[in-house]
Amino acid sequence: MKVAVIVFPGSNCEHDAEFVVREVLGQEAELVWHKDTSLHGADVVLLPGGFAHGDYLRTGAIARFSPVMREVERFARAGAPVIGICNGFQVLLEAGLLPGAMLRNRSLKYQCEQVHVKVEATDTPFTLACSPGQVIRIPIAHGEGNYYAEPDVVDDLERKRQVVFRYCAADGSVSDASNPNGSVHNIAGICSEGRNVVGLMPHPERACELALGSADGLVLFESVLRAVAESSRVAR
Amino acid sequence: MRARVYVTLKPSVFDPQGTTVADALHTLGYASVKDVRQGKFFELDIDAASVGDVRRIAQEVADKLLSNPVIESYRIDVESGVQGQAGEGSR
Amino acid sequence: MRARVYVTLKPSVFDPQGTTVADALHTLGYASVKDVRQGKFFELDIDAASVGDVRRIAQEVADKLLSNPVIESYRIDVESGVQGQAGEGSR
Amino acid sequence: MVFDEQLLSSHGVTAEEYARIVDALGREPSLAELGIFSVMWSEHCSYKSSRVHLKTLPTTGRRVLQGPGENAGAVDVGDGLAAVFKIESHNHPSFIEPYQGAATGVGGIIRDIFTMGARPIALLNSLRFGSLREPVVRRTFTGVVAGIAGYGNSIGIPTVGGEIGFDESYAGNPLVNVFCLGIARGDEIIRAAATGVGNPVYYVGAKTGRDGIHGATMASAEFDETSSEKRPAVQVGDPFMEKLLLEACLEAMRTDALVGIQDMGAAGLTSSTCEMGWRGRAGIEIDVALVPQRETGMTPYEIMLSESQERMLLVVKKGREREIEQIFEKWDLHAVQIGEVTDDARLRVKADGVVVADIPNEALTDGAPVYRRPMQAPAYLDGVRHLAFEALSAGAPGEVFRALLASPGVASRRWVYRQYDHMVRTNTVVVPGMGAGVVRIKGTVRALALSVDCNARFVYLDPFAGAQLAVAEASRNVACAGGEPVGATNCLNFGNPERPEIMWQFAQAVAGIGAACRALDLPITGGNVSLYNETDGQAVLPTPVLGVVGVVEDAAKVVRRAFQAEGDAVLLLGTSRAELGGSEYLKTVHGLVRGVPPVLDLAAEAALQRLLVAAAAQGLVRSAHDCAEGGVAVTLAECCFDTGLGADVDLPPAELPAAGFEVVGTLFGESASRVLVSTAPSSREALLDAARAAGVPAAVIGRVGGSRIRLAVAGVVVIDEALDDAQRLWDGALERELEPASATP
Ligand SMILES: Nc1ncnc2c1ncn2[C@@H]1O[C@H](COP(=O)(O)OP(=O)(O)O)[C@@H](O)[C@H]1O
Ligand SMILES: [Mg+2]
Repeated sequence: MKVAVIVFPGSNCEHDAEFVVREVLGQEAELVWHKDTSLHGADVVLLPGGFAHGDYLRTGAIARFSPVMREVERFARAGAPVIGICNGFQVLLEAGLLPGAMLRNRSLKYQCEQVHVKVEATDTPFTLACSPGQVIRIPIAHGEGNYYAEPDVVDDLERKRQVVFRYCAADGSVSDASNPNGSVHNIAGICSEGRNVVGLMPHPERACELALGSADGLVLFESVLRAVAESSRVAR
Repeated sequence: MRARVYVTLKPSVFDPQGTTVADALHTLGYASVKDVRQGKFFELDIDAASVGDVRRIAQEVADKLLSNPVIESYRIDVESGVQGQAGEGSR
Repeated sequence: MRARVYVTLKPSVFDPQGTTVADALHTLGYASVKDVRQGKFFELDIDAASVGDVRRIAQEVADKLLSNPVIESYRIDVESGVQGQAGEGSR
Repeated sequence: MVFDEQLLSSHGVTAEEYARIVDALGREPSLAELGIFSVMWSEHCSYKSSRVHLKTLPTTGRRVLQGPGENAGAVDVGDGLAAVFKIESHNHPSFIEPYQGAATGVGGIIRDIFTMGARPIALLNSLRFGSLREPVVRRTFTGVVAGIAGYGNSIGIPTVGGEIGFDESYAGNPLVNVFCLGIARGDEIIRAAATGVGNPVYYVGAKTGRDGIHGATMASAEFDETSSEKRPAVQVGDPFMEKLLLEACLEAMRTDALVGIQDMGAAGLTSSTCEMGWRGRAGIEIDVALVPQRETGMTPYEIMLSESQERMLLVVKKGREREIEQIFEKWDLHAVQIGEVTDDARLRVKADGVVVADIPNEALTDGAPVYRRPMQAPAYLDGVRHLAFEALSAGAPGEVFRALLASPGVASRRWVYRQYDHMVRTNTVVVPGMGAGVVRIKGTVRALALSVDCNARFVYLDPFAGAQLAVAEASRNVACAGGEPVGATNCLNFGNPERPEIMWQFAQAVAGIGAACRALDLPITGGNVSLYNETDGQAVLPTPVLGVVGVVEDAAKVVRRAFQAEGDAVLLLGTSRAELGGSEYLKTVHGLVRGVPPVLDLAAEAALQRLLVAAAAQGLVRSAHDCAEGGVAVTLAECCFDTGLGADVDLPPAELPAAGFEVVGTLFGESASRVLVSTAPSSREALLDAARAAGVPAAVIGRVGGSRIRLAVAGVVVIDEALDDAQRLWDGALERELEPASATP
């Protein structure tokens, strides 16, 4: 598997994602500069966390115009696996590859802490190795992760099971107390209608080694590794 | 010429910042301040021939970049004595 | 009544946000946008008898909470058909 | 004299110094030259009051790759890698504008690190504020924290630790000290020297504005009621620009087309040009007309003195310009040639070709004035050292315990560090709030333990002893995690050095640091001095903050502070002496800063730290936590909080300080060189043997387990708290102070 990690000016989690793919998973990763117009034959596209363009206007607002985003869109429309983590998720929202928008955390503060997240859909390339309802412990680190969409859009997401991750308590129960930022329906991550584009605010790449406190995030990477292997078997 | 683009959260969207400011004002004793909403604005110096051109460019830029139609609407003023016209951004 | 408080960085203070937006607009081909400065504004619903009172409250609140006099100045508009008067906040 | 006294004094230049300027130039200076001298000879840049004292610090050692004199120090941490680190203050700017002041402080220290060719991987900060009861202080506090977060989070460097202290003396003069550490290949450290006559000098980064003009001079004068009028345009940080600079500079450094590089920190273009020239024994000539400018009509004086942020000065090999320019272009930055290296060891500044300043570099750097300022022991010491126990009542242990847990000096810092991204870069092995921050070094099996510390009350009561205690504490924290302390940096925050009492405090503190560092074999590789921390003649507590770096040979063996398993034995290492002088107990319960600080036996401290490092390496301890503010009782509680394991301990009574104070003295006394460790029952004897062999007193005082914190003194239970209740008090205390509305009780 080869993962293209897109680097926007101001990205700051690109090396973390690259490290997991290369060192923990033993797969190929390539950093792709935002002005690049090719994805270098990657099987997976990963939009990492950070502060693209400083997040000065709105998170992800300027990054979506980067030349590489045209390729990412094409890749996504073709049904290939794309994941946006944190700032990467925000870019996918601004680019219209996923519905909705981000508001500031209801605390009005940046929050960096471990949270629990429930996997609500296992039929995406990034969650197919999860068990349904699996609770994983991974960190969040954001100031604007308060997911919002118009009520009818949210209903639609729920009906089409596009909510992939939901903030929950350690026992999997979902309530306002387990909602760190005010996201509607405790939404932590969603996927596209085609299910191949996934965005989430928590950072699975920060939770791939026990030495760092949790390896619960690794399952997302293992999932896509399996997804890629299966699709290439089908292709062959 | 100068155009100003005022961007606000749509009325249907909860504004945590405005609410926090309102709460703080109440704590400070300003009970008469009933509601606060916070927005941002951009002053654009635009090099164009006419007020119409300036407005057109400002509008394009507001649609494309300065506002996110999912959560925000905007209003444009062009500085020329003419009062700006309100309108929701759309793309 | 509604008062609007517009807060901007003082002209001498560097505005990295505005600069970044301007750069982005240039990349998008809007060469005619020469300069961008970003500010924020607050819409306050104030329960007071007169335009004068509303303005006084808005000004107090702007001084106390909404602006940082070290780097920002502000301007107040009261919505009442009357066009607001520009002026630097001062205490 | 062409300048009147008024102008000289507004530049902070004395008549005597003016005469020296004329002497150095062989003529009267131009206004631009006067400005250049004034910033370079300011306390902040010249270290004129502190230099003679700093010279006495130990700066060499087996691992030292770079001592003081460059933008940061560096020590060898194995595998051919160097840890490059330094601490810097941004006190005055943070008082004027807390958010931007703190943010630009972070930006500045990060530049100091990557200037050396190191990739920054960790930030820490040491903060001091007045009482949170005051609204102004709360605003400063929240602004500073938000500023540190805003900058560090955006640029993607984790904040892995720090410390916060409160005392009324900081109300009008908060302290904001920021520490940064980066990793470089030892043989690739880049020095900030200009060499090679004819080599082009480049400017890159943000455009120059009028912001921060005279920032260095401002940091060299005390505040009074007119300071707010003298405010220069506040510098605004642009972490996005800095991120681009960081990446572009590191990329440019990987080529061999770069000769030298320095950030434009205090005194901006002025200090970077003359210091680079001086270090390279060369001259630099620039034309300010070529400097990218944000504002119109800037004079050469203003351009040279501007302290706009996020700017770098580069010397590039002639003929290799395009290579470097292209790297910066890739990052949407424009490297602009503004001058070249000359052979005359002078700083020559032109404006559109006309020379406006022409000064020998030496006069601006090594030739700056050096003062041996008069010193005198402060009068306050006589009274303050006597502790009249007769007039106090000890208080009920349980109540004191709860009061301490909820006091701002002790309470959990979670409200603060939750706002810092402390995990980005995926190296953080021990997150903030757990003692020393620990980051692993990717590509090796090692990790680095980092701590910044100072108990300023101790320094106030005895500057020599207090500074030693600061060294010992920072170093001990690192050792608790299993890190061998290998290098230190310091940030010396004091009042007005023109007052003999302050200068005495300063000299005593530096002597104390030197003595402690020698005893612990801990070289000082750099630091920063911040003087004139006073408001209306009232100085802050003398606050020499120590930052210590320790190497953990095996990252898998890092020791945390929290108890790990039910049934483990709890041991207290070190000697308890019931020392209450300068304690959190006296401050919180009685509102007093009095007495003498705890005794420090440096040999015992060294033995303790060696034992901790060895025990960690051998896996003999499951947790270790240094006893500091609040004594054993608070330390024990903190060991219980993270994993929710209670403890039951029985302490032998410490010798009495005064009748009636035996119990609080035992529980809350702050004797130095003590560590609370836990160990598996199977390792207990081995640990006791190791302690005996090391000559470290060790006593089994209890066991881990249950859901209560139970402390007895000589068999009599004096504290018996539900762990949950204690934790709630401790967890929420800062939030209750800062956000009374939203805090849950
Ligand atoms: N307290 C100190 N202890 C040791 N070295 C110090 C101390 N203060 C300053 N130095 C060293 O003096 C040198 C001059 O500092 P410099 O980098 O010019 O100042 P700054 O970056 O703070 O403006 C640096 O190498 C610094 O490490
Ligand atoms: Mg420096």
